[in-house]
Amino acid sequence: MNAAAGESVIELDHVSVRHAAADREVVALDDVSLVTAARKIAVIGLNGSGKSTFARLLNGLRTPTSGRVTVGGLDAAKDVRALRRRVGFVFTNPDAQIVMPTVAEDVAFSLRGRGLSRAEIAERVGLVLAENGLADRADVPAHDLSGGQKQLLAIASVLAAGPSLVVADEPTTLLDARNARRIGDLLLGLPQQSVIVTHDLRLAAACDEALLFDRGRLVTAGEPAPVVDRYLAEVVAAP
Amino acid sequence: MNAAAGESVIELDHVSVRHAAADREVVALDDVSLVTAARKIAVIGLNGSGKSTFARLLNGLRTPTSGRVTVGGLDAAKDVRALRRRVGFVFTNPDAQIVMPTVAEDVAFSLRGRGLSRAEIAERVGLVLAENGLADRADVPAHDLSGGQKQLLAIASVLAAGPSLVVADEPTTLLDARNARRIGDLLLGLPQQSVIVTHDLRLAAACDEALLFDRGRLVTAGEPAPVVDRYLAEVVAAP
Amino acid sequence: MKTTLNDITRIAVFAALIAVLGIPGAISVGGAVPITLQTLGVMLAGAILGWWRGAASVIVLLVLAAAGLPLLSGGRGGIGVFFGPTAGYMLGWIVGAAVVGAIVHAGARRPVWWRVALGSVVGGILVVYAVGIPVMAAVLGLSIPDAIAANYVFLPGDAIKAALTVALTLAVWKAYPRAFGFERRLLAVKKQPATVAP
Amino acid sequence: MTTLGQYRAGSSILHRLPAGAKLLGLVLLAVVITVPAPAAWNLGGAAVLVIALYLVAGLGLGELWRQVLAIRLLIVFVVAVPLLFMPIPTVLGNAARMVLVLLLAALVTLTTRTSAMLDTVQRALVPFRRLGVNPDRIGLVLALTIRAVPVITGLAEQLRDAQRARGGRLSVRAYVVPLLVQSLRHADDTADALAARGVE
Ligand SMILES: Nc1ncnc2c1ncn2[C@@H]1O[C@H](COP(=O)(O)OP(=O)(O)OP(=O)(O)O)[C@@H](O)[C@H]1O
Ligand SMILES: Nc1ncnc2c1ncn2[C@@H]1O[C@H](COP(=O)(O)OP(=O)(O)OP(=O)(O)O)[C@@H](O)[C@H]1O
Ligand SMILES: O=C(O)CCCC[C@@H]1SC[C@@H]2NC(=O)N[C@@H]21
Ligand SMILES: [Mg+2]
Ligand SMILES: [Mg+2]
Repeated sequence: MNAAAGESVIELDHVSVRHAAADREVVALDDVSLVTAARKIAVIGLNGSGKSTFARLLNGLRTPTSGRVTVGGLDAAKDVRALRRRVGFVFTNPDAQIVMPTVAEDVAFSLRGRGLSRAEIAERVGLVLAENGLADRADVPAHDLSGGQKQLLAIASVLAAGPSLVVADEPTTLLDARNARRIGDLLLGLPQQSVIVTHDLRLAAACDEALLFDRGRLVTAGEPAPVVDRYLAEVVAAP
Repeated sequence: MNAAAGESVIELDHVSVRHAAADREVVALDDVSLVTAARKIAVIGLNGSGKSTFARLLNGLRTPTSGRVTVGGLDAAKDVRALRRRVGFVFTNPDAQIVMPTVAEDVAFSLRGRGLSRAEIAERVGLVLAENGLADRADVPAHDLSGGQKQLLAIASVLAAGPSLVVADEPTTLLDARNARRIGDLLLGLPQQSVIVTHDLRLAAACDEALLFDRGRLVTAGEPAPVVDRYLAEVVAAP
Repeated sequence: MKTTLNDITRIAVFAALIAVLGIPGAISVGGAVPITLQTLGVMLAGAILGWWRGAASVIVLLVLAAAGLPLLSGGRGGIGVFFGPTAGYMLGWIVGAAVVGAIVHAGARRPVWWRVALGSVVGGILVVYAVGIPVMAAVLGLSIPDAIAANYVFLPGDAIKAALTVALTLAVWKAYPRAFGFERRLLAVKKQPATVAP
Repeated sequence: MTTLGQYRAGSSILHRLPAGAKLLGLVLLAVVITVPAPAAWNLGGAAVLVIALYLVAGLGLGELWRQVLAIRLLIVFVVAVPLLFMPIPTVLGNAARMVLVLLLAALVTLTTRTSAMLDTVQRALVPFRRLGVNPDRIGLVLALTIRAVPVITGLAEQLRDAQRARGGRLSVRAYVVPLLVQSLRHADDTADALAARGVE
């Protein structure tokens, strides 16, 4: 839980997120407080426990109903634009994340509006694609990629923007065993600080810290092994 | 692998499926031969190995480029209409499968064109919904269901048509852990013979037989445990 | 012209898409006829789906709106809309989508930018105005010249939408060429004995 | 059929009248109101009729007022703009005709379920069977569209989030292109699902 050099401090101060549903109010997060600067942070919990809501707070995709979220000193409510430049977000479904028709164009989309010349953009795109094993697919329609390749592209496009924190919300759920392992390893191996929401407990165990959510509350945070054990014992086994 | 009473024999005789892609030919299935009448058949393999192509053959959604497919004696190329009455298909994404605006209407859609009266249809729909725990949701718009409930509805609509074989192509992939387990158990518990394409190896292990595909070829078929082991050892671990 | 299941679902999905393009709302300039992104959807329907599927998707949208579903921009719907000043524009959408599709698809093997541009301007703008302006004039009791003058506010927006249609259509061709149904024609051509080299 | 419509439940004679009859009545009344020159007798008569019908339908004057408010911008427009070129009585006459027709049309929508309206469409098409029109197919397209609206809306919301997450600035191309591609794929998936469910 100590801030290593380069890691941003993620801080939630009495954060609640409530949604007005048709007939009643849904509490997605319930008075969550947390300070962490671990390098690889796993987020686990049952369906509907608030994991995605937590992840989305970090990128300003959700705003707290009450409380305050800061990442590396940036207030998520006030500095959304700066926050989004710093925090990359990988969604579960790469189809929803790939916004341009071809592989290279999608990576280039992350680089627009930075005053780079065409040549500079092309160079950076080439580099990013090469690093992610997509060099020979540059001009392929993104939607023709296989499931694993699509998720690779989604991550490549996020990395192209140069984030210092990568938040991934169940990035391996749609993949086969080999691709899931590959993407999991890729995320664990990234130099960037990462928050990984996952149902894959092997992946969670390989992180530096794990957060366990249950019905909107942060139940525990710390060394992954005991957190995973507690999840299995208390949450999954519960009726 | 013996035909139990009521199970149809699924037979593939030197079946190949090729797609003409932009620049080259993709071989989705490569000379697959198989005879089985197991009750619960799991299909496993990497992304792109040909699992969905295999599943779709059984319902006539794909036709072989060469070779012959029969299900319970029905030739998939000639008797498509009869085949589709006998074989129900559950897709990965229930949103694509639910075609009517409300829950009851979608189930009723499966019963059209059988000369049933309105009252008979309403009665059967009520029965099917009750059996699948959707009784109180009859008039709810489909989009108000949760992901797990949507897949329940998709399955209920398939069952309403009274198929003797249910083919499901990754029916749990889009669901969270708890719903995935619920849907997996539901399929395993169905009285109907079922073919279940899945990345969930626990689910595969609970079937009576498993088929392993790799790059379009049927690598092995038989008792699930050794097939799953071989998948992990030879395919997933391969570079 | 036999409708396949793909035709049917594309018509339905495009009708839904035009409805969704209305969700951002309508800019009401002066009040009688709104500026709406739905006209972009109409142009795209023709350009991507071709003349008859494009027109059909607009008809489906309008039938559902008439039946009371709030599918028009700003969440409007109901039979009343078809007795209001925008009724003609909406009828124009049907013909317009068909004209866009005819110009983009006729004899072509792929969408070409100038055909999409021409189609959007002729079908998506001129045809829509040609039907829309007289009806608006009749309903509001305006003279035709006054109605034409009132219609000028739409020109800049509609020109932008036509330009967007070109960019979007070509991008969709790159990303998902199947949607255009051109390959069906190519296959049909292939079946005939080849007489001319391409 | 769905919760989307503007139908107000009720059991008045207007609610029970077949949708086709109401539509026919609406068209006839619209002609009677708009074809003759505006005059006190026809506009006044029509106004009395509109009020009476709203009361008969059990909707009350409150609903009538709500419907007037719904078209208030339009009313302002049809009164304000033509005033620049036309005499006041003509302008008011024109505006009154339009408002009355719109209120009658709204009454049809308020007292008719969307599903009843769609059934009417389907039935009206039966005579065209000989011309190759298949009413069942058309009914299917209409239902598929109603089902597709929330699905496409969901896709649009996901894309908006994805685009935001990738850095604030919104681009129409980066929004509409994937929306189109995903919608069209959804269409093709749905076609497969229909085939699998035995539709031909
Ligand atoms: N926009 C919304 N409107 C209403 N309720 C919502 C909304 N978003 C989330 N919720 C509710 O908030 C709760 C927490 O949702 P969240 O998506 O954070 O869960 P999760 O842990 O990510 O679950 P999963 O494993 O299914 O992804 C759930 O009960 C969910 O239904
Ligand atoms: N319509 C098509 N056109 C071209 N290629 C296709 C088509 N359908 C499938 N393929 C190709 O055939 C191969 C097998 O595809 P299939 O969908 O059967 O794999 P899968 O095992 O189901 O994979 P996944 O786990 O990703 O669902 C893949 O290489 C795929 O790209
Ligand atoms: O929603 C309606 O009632 C129909 C609106 C018609 C708007 C017309 S179409 C041509 C022109 N361009 C616009 O953006 N708006 C008008
Ligand atoms: Mg989640
Ligand atoms: Mg598959």
